[in-house]
Amino acid sequence: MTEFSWKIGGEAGYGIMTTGFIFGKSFVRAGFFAFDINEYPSLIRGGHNTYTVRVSEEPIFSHTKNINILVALNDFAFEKHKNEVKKGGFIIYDTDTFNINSKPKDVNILPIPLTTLATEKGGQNIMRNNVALGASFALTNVDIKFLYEVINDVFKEKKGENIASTNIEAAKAGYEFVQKNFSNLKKIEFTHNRKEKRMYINGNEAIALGAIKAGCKFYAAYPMTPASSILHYLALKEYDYNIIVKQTEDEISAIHMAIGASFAGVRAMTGTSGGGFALMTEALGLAAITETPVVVVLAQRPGPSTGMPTHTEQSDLRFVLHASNGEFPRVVIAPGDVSECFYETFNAFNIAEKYQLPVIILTDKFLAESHATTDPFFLEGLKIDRGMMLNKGQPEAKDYKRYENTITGISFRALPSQENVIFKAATDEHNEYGRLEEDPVNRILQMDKRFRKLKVLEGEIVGTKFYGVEDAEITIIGWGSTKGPILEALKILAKKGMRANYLQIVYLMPFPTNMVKVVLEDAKKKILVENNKTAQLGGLIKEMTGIDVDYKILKYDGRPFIPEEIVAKIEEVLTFDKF
Amino acid sequence: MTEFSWKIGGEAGYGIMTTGFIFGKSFVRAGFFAFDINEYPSLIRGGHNTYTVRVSEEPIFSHTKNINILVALNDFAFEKHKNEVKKGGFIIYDTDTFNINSKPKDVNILPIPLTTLATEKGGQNIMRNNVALGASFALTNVDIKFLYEVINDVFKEKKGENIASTNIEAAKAGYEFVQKNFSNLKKIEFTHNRKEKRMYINGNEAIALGAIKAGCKFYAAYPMTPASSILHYLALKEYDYNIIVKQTEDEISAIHMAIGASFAGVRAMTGTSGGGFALMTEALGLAAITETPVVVVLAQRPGPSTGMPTHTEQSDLRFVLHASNGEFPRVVIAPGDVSECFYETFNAFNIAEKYQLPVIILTDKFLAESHATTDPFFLEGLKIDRGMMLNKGQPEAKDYKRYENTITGISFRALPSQENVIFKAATDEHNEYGRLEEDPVNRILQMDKRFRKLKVLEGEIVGTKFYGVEDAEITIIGWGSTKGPILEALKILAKKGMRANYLQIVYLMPFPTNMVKVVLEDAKKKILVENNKTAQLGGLIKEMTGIDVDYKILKYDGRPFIPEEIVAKIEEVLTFDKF
Amino acid sequence: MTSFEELTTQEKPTWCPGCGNFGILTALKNAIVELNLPKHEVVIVAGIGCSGHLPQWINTFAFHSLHGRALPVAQAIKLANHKLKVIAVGGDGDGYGIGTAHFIHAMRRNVNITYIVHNNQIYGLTTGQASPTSEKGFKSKSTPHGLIEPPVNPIALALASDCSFVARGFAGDVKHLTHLIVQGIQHKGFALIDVLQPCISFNYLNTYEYFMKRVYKLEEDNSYNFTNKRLAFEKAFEWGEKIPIGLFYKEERKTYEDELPQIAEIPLVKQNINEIDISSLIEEMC
Amino acid sequence: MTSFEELTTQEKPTWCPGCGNFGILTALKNAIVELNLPKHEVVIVAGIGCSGHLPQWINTFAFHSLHGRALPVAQAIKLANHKLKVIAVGGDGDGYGIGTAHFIHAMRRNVNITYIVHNNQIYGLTTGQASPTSEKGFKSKSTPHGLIEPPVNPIALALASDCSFVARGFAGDVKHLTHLIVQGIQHKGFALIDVLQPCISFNYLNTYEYFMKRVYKLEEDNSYNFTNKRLAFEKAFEWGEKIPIGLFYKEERKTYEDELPQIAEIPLVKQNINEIDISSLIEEMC
Ligand SMILES: Cc1ncc(C[n+]2csc(CCOP(=O)(O)OP(=O)(O)O)c2C)c(N)n1
Ligand SMILES: Cc1ncc(C[n+]2csc(CCOP(=O)(O)OP(=O)(O)O)c2C)c(N)n1
Ligand code: SF4
Ligand code: SF4
Ligand SMILES: [Mg+2]
Ligand SMILES: [Mg+2]
Repeated sequence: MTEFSWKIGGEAGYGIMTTGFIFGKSFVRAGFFAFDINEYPSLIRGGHNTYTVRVSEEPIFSHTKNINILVALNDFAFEKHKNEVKKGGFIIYDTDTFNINSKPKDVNILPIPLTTLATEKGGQNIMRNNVALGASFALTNVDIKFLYEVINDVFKEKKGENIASTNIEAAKAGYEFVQKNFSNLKKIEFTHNRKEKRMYINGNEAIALGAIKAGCKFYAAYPMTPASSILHYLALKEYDYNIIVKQTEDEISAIHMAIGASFAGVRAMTGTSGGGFALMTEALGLAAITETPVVVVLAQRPGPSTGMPTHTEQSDLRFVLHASNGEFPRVVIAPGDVSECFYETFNAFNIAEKYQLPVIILTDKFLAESHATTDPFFLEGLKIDRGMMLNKGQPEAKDYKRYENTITGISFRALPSQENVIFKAATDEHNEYGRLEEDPVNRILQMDKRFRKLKVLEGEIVGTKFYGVEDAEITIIGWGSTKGPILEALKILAKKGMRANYLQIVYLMPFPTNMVKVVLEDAKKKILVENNKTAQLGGLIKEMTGIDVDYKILKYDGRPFIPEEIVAKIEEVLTFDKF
Repeated sequence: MTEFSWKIGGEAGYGIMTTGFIFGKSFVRAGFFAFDINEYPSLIRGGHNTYTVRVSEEPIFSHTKNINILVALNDFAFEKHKNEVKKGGFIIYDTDTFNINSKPKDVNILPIPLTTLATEKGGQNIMRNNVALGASFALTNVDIKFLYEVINDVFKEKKGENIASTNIEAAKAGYEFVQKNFSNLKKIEFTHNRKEKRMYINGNEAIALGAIKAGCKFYAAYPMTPASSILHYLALKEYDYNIIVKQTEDEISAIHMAIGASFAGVRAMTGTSGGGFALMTEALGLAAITETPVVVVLAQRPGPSTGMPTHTEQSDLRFVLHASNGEFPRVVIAPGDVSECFYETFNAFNIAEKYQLPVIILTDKFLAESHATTDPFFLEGLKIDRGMMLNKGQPEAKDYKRYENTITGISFRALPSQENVIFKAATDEHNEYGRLEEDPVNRILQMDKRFRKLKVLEGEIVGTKFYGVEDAEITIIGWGSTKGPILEALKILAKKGMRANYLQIVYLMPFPTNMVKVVLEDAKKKILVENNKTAQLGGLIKEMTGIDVDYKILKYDGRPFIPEEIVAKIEEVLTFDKF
Repeated sequence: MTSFEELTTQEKPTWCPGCGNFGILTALKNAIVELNLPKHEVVIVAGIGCSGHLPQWINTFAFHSLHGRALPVAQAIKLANHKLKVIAVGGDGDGYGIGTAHFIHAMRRNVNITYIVHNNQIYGLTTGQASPTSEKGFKSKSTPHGLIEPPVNPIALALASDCSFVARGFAGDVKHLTHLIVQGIQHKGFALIDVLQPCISFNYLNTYEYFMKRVYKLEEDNSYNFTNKRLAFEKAFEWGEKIPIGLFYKEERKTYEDELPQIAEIPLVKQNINEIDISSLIEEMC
Repeated sequence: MTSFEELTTQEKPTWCPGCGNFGILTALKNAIVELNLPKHEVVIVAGIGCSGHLPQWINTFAFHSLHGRALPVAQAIKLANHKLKVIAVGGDGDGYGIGTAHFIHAMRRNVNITYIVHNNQIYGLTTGQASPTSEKGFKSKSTPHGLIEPPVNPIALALASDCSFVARGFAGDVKHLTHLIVQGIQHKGFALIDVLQPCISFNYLNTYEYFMKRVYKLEEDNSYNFTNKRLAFEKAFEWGEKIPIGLFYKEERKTYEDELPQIAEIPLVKQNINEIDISSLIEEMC
């Protein structure tokens, strides 16, 4: 199986993001699998940016430790990353920008006048990135036409035909330069080329698509990294899909708008990161007590406070589980990859409406912004279920009780403009009609009614997924975006002859207590993997099942796990364990 | 031991609160113990209000189930509460307002023209409450002068001498009316009268006093029941104690102001209820990452959302433990009675400054608004400890590191205006100097540094209290305001010959895991008592210690526990257990 | 024909007897009757406060939201179903205090809703703290030594924020207030109606008598012209011996909804969401 | 003597080369030098945004707060130690969007601080969404089809909110801006300085050239009088071919601190908190 990793590094603000994306997408077009990860500081220009793309003939789920090709746009990038390049790998650098003094061993150095090549044919400095793309492509046996195609797609739309073709010219110049000057280098050879159509998509885009497909007609949000691109994407499509996309004065307004739209009968969503979510907490309770469906996306980043805005972490789990005063049912879903982002967002809208409660989709920067390769989403099975919408005359409209105490806890939902079913949606405790009521008996009735919904829902969902062999020495437990690196770690462990499996917890609320118990009670060595400091899922498992995991692999430096890192920790743990 | 309970009921807005308070305080003046509890709807006028005062010769910790004297100011109150009156008890009602049709058996009915007696001597209608007070007093053998004294204290200050004496006149009229017309009734006889000076104070007042004593110089808040009276009390004393008390535009501003004042070097606090706290969550993280001390009082009420604003609940425990994005150390203290409100608030300021972090004081409406009798606070031991304040030149000011990575995690704190120690307090992750820094190694260093503080703190505090016999059949576990009812329940259980004890958890964070483990591992029957639906402390105990309680007694109808109710549940549980 | 009676609920308001809120409720009901709005097409969105209790006592749809948050909810309801008549109500603390940001931005946004502020210059429901409109020096539970800051000026803020309909009413003049609400609802765009509302329990300064003595109607002043923003701004600061009520300013401009092709044909809520075709989006991602 | 150099940090600003923020930073440093403020007596409080990074690059005390929250923090610092010079800085999203409520209420409160708003009519740090001051029709990542609502008008809002010092500067005219900041700091009360700040990365409309062509100085207009609020209000709406900069309005009134006997003698932070005697309070409770 052929695979390689490619990294481009340079100053922020010089188009590295677009360049990296184009690189990955070109290979996906060519029928391969790509996965990317970017790293950038919370600055607009300057500061160091990287974009890493891993490409493979076989499905891949995350980036990996080392790289085969480094494109160093500046000195800093060269020095910082040169040692990440594997033996036999390549380093392309811009001879117009800097000179190198020392070079790592066993690595092919390709000094290329990127800027000159870019500008020679009338391009701008920034087009040197395309030169680098062409040059990089030349190090593989994949047809350069895929690169040209993707460059064209990306630039034509945004900047017009002319700019697109100058960019292609630049790529071509790079490609030819390598062909000519480094023809003796051993290329990365792919053996097959399946040519199935696949998507190259990141978590935020997948969520946006899921929402559109689910009939989300109202998206209100306040920009916040790493959630902002959901706003951008939906805004771009607002006319095509008749969605009202509203940037609000703050997050408080955003969630209240989503709640208002939903009350009026429209599927609605908001999205933010932890700091913005903090401002939404009060409104979660409002949605809950008025039983108004609402979907909230929280793309996590490292806290506390502003923290590290452009990095990743899984540290808001407990926060979302308990945010807002008082007790009420909510649903918390943590997709682990881009397709789960899509399908679970679709589900989120159905759940929110069927159970008339807030649903939180918990992702993080790593999942939100990394593109992965996936089959085109399968749309057949996706059915809209709006739950118990009251149609005229049913039940007897004369005595309509919006908060009727039913066995399931779910009551018929009427919408403003429906005749004879006027009701009050109330933020105070209320009786079945929605009228304020402080009586203790009514209070218990309404609390129990609301919580019953969660019990019913529990029966409907499968909250976990299970990967790997049944009879394993090692059981890895994780949630959310660690999925990719864990799946890759499983591959490595398997190669090393270790029997391992992986329990992914997708629904954090309602917590799949039974499934988790069943799996963990039988598990030999339970290893928790979380991108946080306090092992929040670990605590939750203990609380819900009484089970202690055996080891915790925790990372809280703002970076996602690398598969090899997980494997190394596991090996460490196992070795230590022998004593 | 003589004791009795007295309840007054009538429409909201007619001075019942003041009347009830006066009744309790008069008995405290007379050397007895009183405890009160009020119940009122979220309305200004109309709706039904009650105020219940329990009086005893011996220390008491909560109200109790039945009452001995009922004052019914209207029909509704009479009908609603008449059956709560014990055999041999008394019902005073206002014959000017309504007639009664039926009366409960074995209860003495005292029809009194309260309004006439109030207005006869030139008083206003509302003064009938004082007539009722005088009449009630006449049913005991306690000297009426204590009542006059307290009426005088209360009204003289607020409304002037004249009003005070008219009020006293009214009380006198009631007293004499009973003396004259119901001289044959068997009075409630107290046998001794210790005459020690004691306070009659509620939780909010105790917190305010604790804050003043701790040198809190800045209190910013937005009104919210049941926290508002802290604001009112401190505002009243702002000139006497040089405190800046600021009502802000919202809770977001309130907590940021407290943080700002604290950054400038002043001890600062804010207070709110759950909905307002929701708006403060983002700022908690700001305090944490900038390591700015701040004290936040959260007086709980039933949620979700606006819920039942004037009632009580303990449903924000998990919320405060996990509020705000990201992970950071915080301290959560739940006082269980008024003196803990005082001392723990004092401690909260020391802890906040010594450990440079946010401290949350978690109470609820029941604790915040119920007056209890307690010895005057003992002030001797109370020492201000401002922690590691940087004095000039120490450490070497030239290289001052505000966020220095120390063994304890605590770094020297400098204040603006100090020379040569200029630093940046940063909401982003930062290096030891406070400069923005996204490097992974620095990140881990600062995260670990911050969390280390909690470890150090753990060694300093005793997070639990223990009451009752050592070798018990039953161990009750609780936190916060359930303390009073539980202590009373212990008394009843003891009388019934049951061996019971009670573990009170005062510090919820850092959680006193070891102490809880030690106690619960040995406990025979572990019974959890919580004023919420989801047994939040129960979950926390399970998470931290792995221990399951045997039974959960939960109440979430907005009302506090009554001791007899706890006892009944325990008996139920024990009976059930026999099968 | 919508009648006053059908708007009246069985439950009686629990406001303090004599509270100015009664006048506002009556005026609002009157206005709905006068405009003959079908009651199921009216949604009242409230904040939290004594004022926020209003929708309980009028037989229309209602969303009782959080303290300060009536406006975002109300705007979204309108956008989701612009055939509805959406009326937001709230207090002075609610709208001009904790809700300030929503207030300012809703006005420039010009969603076609009506916003009635029960301005009693006090926090009523929380039993009497100073509010953003309390007068300087005002003594209250939270300002026992007198309020330091001067009040916000909602009329001036509205004028500064491109509000397209700016009016002030008085709860003691139900007929006049009714007419203002009628105009406000008829106005195409965001209509602010600030209502002077005596709180008889906690505000002993700004009483009925206080206002009776002072209020006069702008429409009776022939020299006044409600299309002149500068003049309106000047009037906005008149508060003393004389206090103007009536329409301060009005302009016609496009509503927010007018600029949304998404709902030019069908209200959002009526659009079919079954079988939405996203294949072209998937295609773009391939 | 405070020098420009001692205010300069070793770290260089990471703003995009050419960003208007450089001009603001220079002007602020100039002003501190001109006023000869000891650097340890200056506290800069920032919000979050490109603008919010400013205090990192000036050698004074700084509190980098949350997005939109610079003002409450800044006001409290001033109240806690009114001997300090407190300067709040932030962006247009920060101050006029998410922070609107604090902005409005801080102005009427009149705590003696200076507030500099880096008004680039864009969300810079989050890479280019529309801001509350973006012009109608403006296309951005969040408004690819053009912004619908008209912008907020900070100058008009300030005038409506009893702000006692209202000015607008231009980042492209450092000398003029320096002078405004000097005056703002000298002013006793809340001083707003809204600064037109080109964002070269995301705002291609409101560029240096755009402003160079349009701005003119109010102080050069002899007919202008900055004590006339009505005139100022009119000027506040001038935005087109000509855009006024300079001092719009100024009035002398008591600061919030002036009315606090608590700190009439000793700043709060200097008051001794050891051994506070609460025995009389305990007595009252007995
Ligand atoms: C977030 C939040 N903070 C505080 C409160 C408590 N609260 C309820 S009503 C109110 C203010 C009432 O004043 P106003 O808005 O003027 O309404 P009014 O009662 O005077 O009509 C407050 C502070 C709340 N419900 N929510
Ligand atoms: C509560 C919250 N919401 C959103 C963000 C994300 N955020 C950071 S800066 C910013 C806006 C930046 O615009 P502006 O305030 O105008 O400052 P500029 O970058 O233009 O100087 C936003 C939305 C945040 N940090 N906190
Ligand atoms: S408190 Fe004031 S505003 Fe509230 S109902 Fe009573 S009179 Fe009306
Ligand atoms: S993005 Fe704009 S505002 Fe931010 S630093 Fe760059 S030019 Fe300046
Ligand atoms: Mg009010
Ligand atoms: Mg900006």
